[in-house]
Amino acid sequence: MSVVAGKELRIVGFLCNWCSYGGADTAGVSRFKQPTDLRIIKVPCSGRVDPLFVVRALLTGADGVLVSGCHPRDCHYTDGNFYARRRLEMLKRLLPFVGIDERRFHYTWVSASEGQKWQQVVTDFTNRIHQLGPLHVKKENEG
Amino acid sequence: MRVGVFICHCGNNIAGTVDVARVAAEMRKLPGVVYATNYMYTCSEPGQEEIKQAIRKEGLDRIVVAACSPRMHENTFRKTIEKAGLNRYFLEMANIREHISWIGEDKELNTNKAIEAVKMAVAKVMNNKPLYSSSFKVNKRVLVIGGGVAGMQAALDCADGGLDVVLVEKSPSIGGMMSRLDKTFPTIDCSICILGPKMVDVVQHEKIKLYAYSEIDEIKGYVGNYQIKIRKKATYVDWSKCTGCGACMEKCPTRNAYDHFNFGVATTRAINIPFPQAIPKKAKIDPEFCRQFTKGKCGVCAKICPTGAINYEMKDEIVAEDVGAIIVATGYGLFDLDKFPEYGAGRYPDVITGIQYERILNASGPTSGHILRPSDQTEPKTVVFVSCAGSRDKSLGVPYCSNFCCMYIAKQAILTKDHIPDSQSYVFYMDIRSNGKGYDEFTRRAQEEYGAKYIRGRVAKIYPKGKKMVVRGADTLLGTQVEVEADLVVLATAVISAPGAAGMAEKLHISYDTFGFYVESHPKLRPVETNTSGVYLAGACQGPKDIPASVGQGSAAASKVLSLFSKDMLESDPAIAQVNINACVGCLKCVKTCPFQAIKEEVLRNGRKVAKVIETVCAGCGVCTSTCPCGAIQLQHFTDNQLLAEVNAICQS
Amino acid sequence: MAEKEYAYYSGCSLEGTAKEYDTSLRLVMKTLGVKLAEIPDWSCCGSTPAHTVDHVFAAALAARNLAIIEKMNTHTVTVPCPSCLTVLKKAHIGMTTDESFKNEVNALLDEPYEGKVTAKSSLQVIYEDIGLEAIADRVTHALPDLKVVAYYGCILNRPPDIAQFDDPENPVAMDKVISALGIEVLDYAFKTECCGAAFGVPKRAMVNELTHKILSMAIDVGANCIAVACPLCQQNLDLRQEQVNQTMGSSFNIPVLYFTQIMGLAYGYSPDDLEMDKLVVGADHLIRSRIPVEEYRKMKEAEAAAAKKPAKAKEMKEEPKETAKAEEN
Amino acid sequence: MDTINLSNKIDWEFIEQVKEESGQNPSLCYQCGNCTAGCPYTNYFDYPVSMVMRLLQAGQKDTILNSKAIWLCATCETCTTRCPCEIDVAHIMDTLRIIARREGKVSEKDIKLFYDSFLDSVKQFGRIYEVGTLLMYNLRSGHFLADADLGPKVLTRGKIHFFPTKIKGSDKVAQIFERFQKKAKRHG
Repeated sequence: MSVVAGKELRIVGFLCNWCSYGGADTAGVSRFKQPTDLRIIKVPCSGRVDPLFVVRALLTGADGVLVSGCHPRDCHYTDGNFYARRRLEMLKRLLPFVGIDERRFHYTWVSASEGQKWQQVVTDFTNRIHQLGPLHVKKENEG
Repeated sequence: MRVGVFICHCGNNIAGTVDVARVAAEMRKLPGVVYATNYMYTCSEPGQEEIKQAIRKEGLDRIVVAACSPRMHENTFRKTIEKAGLNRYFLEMANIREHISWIGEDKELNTNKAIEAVKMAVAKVMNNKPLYSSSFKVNKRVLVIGGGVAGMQAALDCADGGLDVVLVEKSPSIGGMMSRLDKTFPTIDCSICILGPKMVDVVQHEKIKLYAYSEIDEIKGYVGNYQIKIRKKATYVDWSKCTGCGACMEKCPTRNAYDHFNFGVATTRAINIPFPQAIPKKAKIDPEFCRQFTKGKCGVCAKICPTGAINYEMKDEIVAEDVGAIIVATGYGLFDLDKFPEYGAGRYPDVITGIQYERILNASGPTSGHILRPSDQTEPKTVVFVSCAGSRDKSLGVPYCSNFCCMYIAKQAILTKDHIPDSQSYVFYMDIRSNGKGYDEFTRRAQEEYGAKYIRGRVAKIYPKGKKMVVRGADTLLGTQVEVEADLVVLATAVISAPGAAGMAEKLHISYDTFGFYVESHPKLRPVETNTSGVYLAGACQGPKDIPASVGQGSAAASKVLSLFSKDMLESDPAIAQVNINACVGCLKCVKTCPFQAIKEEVLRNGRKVAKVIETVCAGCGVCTSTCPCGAIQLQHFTDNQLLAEVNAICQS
Repeated sequence: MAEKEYAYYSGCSLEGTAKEYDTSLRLVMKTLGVKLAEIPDWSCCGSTPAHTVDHVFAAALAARNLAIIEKMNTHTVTVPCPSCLTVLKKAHIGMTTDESFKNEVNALLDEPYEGKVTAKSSLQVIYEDIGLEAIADRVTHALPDLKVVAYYGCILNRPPDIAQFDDPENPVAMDKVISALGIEVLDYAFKTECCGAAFGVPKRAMVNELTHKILSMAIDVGANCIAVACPLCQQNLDLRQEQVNQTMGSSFNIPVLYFTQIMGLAYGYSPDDLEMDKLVVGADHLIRSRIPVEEYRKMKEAEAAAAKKPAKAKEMKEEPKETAKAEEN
Repeated sequence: MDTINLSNKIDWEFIEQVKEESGQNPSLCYQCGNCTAGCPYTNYFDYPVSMVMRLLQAGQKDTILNSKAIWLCATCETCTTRCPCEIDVAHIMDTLRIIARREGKVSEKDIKLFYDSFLDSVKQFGRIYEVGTLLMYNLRSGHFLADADLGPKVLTRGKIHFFPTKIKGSDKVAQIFERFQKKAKRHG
């Protein structure tokens, strides 16, 4: 059942604990409405996100993956997000080689106070994935 | 493995848009889940009791609580299961409130999303390992950054509580903004009269070590063990010899140095003591203006100084201090006139800021307390105050209220009438915000007793006409344009974050908002804590605040530090990186990427090189884990297995 | 200097009541090495009246011209009239930021506009693209009697998102251009106060009152000449000056020159070349003292030398003497 | 002023219409009065700009469309430039004029006539024919001698052409008018 067929697609989000997870909380506390497709996995820092997680998710059933961390220079761990940026930028270039549209992967920076920005990020990315359509057509027909 | 799942209704907060009973029912179908229930308020005492009983009755060994954000109650539930005999890391939370019930409108979609969120938590908790904290010693010294009223209060409270305090102030004197104010609302107390003694207390306290005219260069370490580098900026005066006699200042031939203390209302000498009550009362050379520096010759002060304290060769000096906690009290900044081209952008000398007017009102200010306008040093008979100059102005990037301007404008209107009985004040305002004790009565007094004319509307333009400044605004209550021919115009300019606030936050690893104000841990319940343990906030660095609120926060931050230091040992967070030496190939990529230099090379007895984590230094970011090519270094509680279990729970169902 | 080329959208006024703006601008641009390319068969931008009918319709009248310019060699158009400029820019910005608006507008046109044109006011071209240094380099004559205030009018710099030029509250481009000519410019608080614009015809009394304020302020700060960059402003301030005097009981007699006329004077063009005769309030008395810069410099040097001899060293006394001399001239 | 019954006299549709046609959100206005303070025409308006914004927030359609204010606005953009809430107030005024014109509610007949004369010239010749515009306006408005005092000043200085310049593509310009009118009719 996973996602509600026809209404939702499968989007996985990796959020750093200090900024973006807090930003998503702030959006919630402020009741900023968002599409429901996103499933959030909390990580301590966006630098913890192994590009392989992203590839694994996209290859096994996700239609889109979003990574969000602290703003550059505002990282709780000094520069964990710089490592994230470097790795994820590389990943973006590699995705087409495994047959995945790079637009299905997005990384961004949202701080704990930016509830409104979070709402925007989720809405825009979800819309983008819906425009691109499902990545795993076969599987969905089976399910 | 016996997982128990507890779904919270949170009253209607969750149950209103998520079918909690269905979530629980679905969870019972999951392999490994032996118990699932839903409850009105899981965080309440009976709610926690139910978890404990279920652990005992059902023999549960892993717990998932689906409720609010873990940032809210993870600690609560960790303690709960610990009391029932489980390791605290056998808990996972699914955030079905902030991330689901509050943001989605469709109950069907929300319920499905909640089911998945709990599934992910179940998948993760089944991969959790017990983790145990170790303890480490605390350095019971505290660093206070900023010597304004909030920082001073924090320093004094900590010192009175028996702690050694290091107080760092970037200006030549402590006292901050409050030392510049003339009187304080709503009592019209003399500001320096109530602050001065406190300043003396600070400098005389044997537990407080004061670094004035100094800045924080570097902060390293973690709660309990910080290493600080402080830059003592060159004053070109040996403060151990300077007696503050002021002879140098009197004889200095440079009379046009910018007067930072007076916000440029007057000029000062190139060597100066900022104000009579300055603490420390020591002279300092401003090399931007000093002829010895700009022209290479002068030396008057060196000749005149009776103690030979002048040293033109002085350099910045770096000193190290070790502390266990930090209180940040760096205060605020103010919009400058250049932000207001429609008000002349500083071209008109008789359009000034509120803080400049404080200096003009002040007895120790450049006009000795006589209100004289800057252009021609005459007494203004008509004074116009413009509130919200930049505040609540989205177009200038300040959508927020500056908090205390309404009050100080009322105070300045009252003082103007006191100084010049035949004067008339006009106040342009949008709303009067006077919500403190005795505050509203005070703004009424300004109007009722002191005859200040309050005009509801904004000012669109200020321009000179002869010797007058014409202030053109609106009276929205009358629905007309109004004009006042003023002698002096005072703008209540917006409160902004202190210059350099963002850079300081980056050194401290604390968060700041879009405006540069520091973010507290919880807006209601943890107002002086930050998300970095051991770092606390006080005063206007967190947002515009008046004196009582700043003082209150200074004391609050001090009490937090005192309670932190009430133990000799602190417990470390065990969620740090761990090396599996059997898998480590010794490439040491992790050593290079670790932002904290927490990994070092270790040579095993068989001569093999491997990575080793220094437990007390590791902060738990996990950059090493995603760097390691063979999965040998794993951040505990966020291992590859744990995170992939979550990915699989979403993608492969 | 390599020759710069711009499409030139003069607008209707510069064919009629503001002919002298057109003439002087062309001369100045020639001096500055700027080529103005005629826009074949341009039509009226629609101005304010079209904006009271419909947003799409108004944009279409403007976009017809943008579409023509798009087919020319240069895609940058310079527009002397602020009203035309705003209308053209609004149409351009509306069509390049909103796809459906663009389609609606293009549906009214024969040739669609794709959004490639950059419009700049003529003042902006002179100030930014040519620059103060080049402006000063071409000066041949000094105008020692002129005390100018620059009046920008309301929409040359407003709203900032559309105008994208200079400061909306205290613009300085015209001040700096005229200063670069060696002419005295006075600070003026009413640079952007509205003169009443096109209401001159239907709401004459109102315009007279507004114009009165602007003229009074110019006199108050000691100006003897107002520089403008807008045909409507010029018309309201100059043509209606006598109306103002009659209705408001004032006695203004202050010439209102296009800034390009002032530039032309500094570049040595004759008043006839610059069609100074088209001004209602004449400026002859101010121009009479015009003198080649070389001579002016020598004269000043002689004056300074003469002033120094009797009053030794004291700098303070030099100033009043100088101004006194200047007044004698 | 009469009591406005806010339960049933707020024209929500009108608020939505203005929102959509102008692309501006009137709810952003917090009534600071900066627009009124800076507006050169406040003294001539029946409702100052901030009050027009307030009337709009309150959905008072008739009062707004019948007001003189919306026609006396010269789009000088001072309000838009200074609005702390970043509302394009001048554009809202523009939109209100368009709606008023569409609904045949024009309180300032002279201004509309002047605009119409102007547009007629554009339609006929492709450009503005200043003498014709003025004459046409004078005829229609009944102000036969409006600005007659300026006539000699303008004419003796050769500032004005007696005969219109007709551009080659004037029919193309006229087509813009026609297409627009057709479209407007289609949409009722």
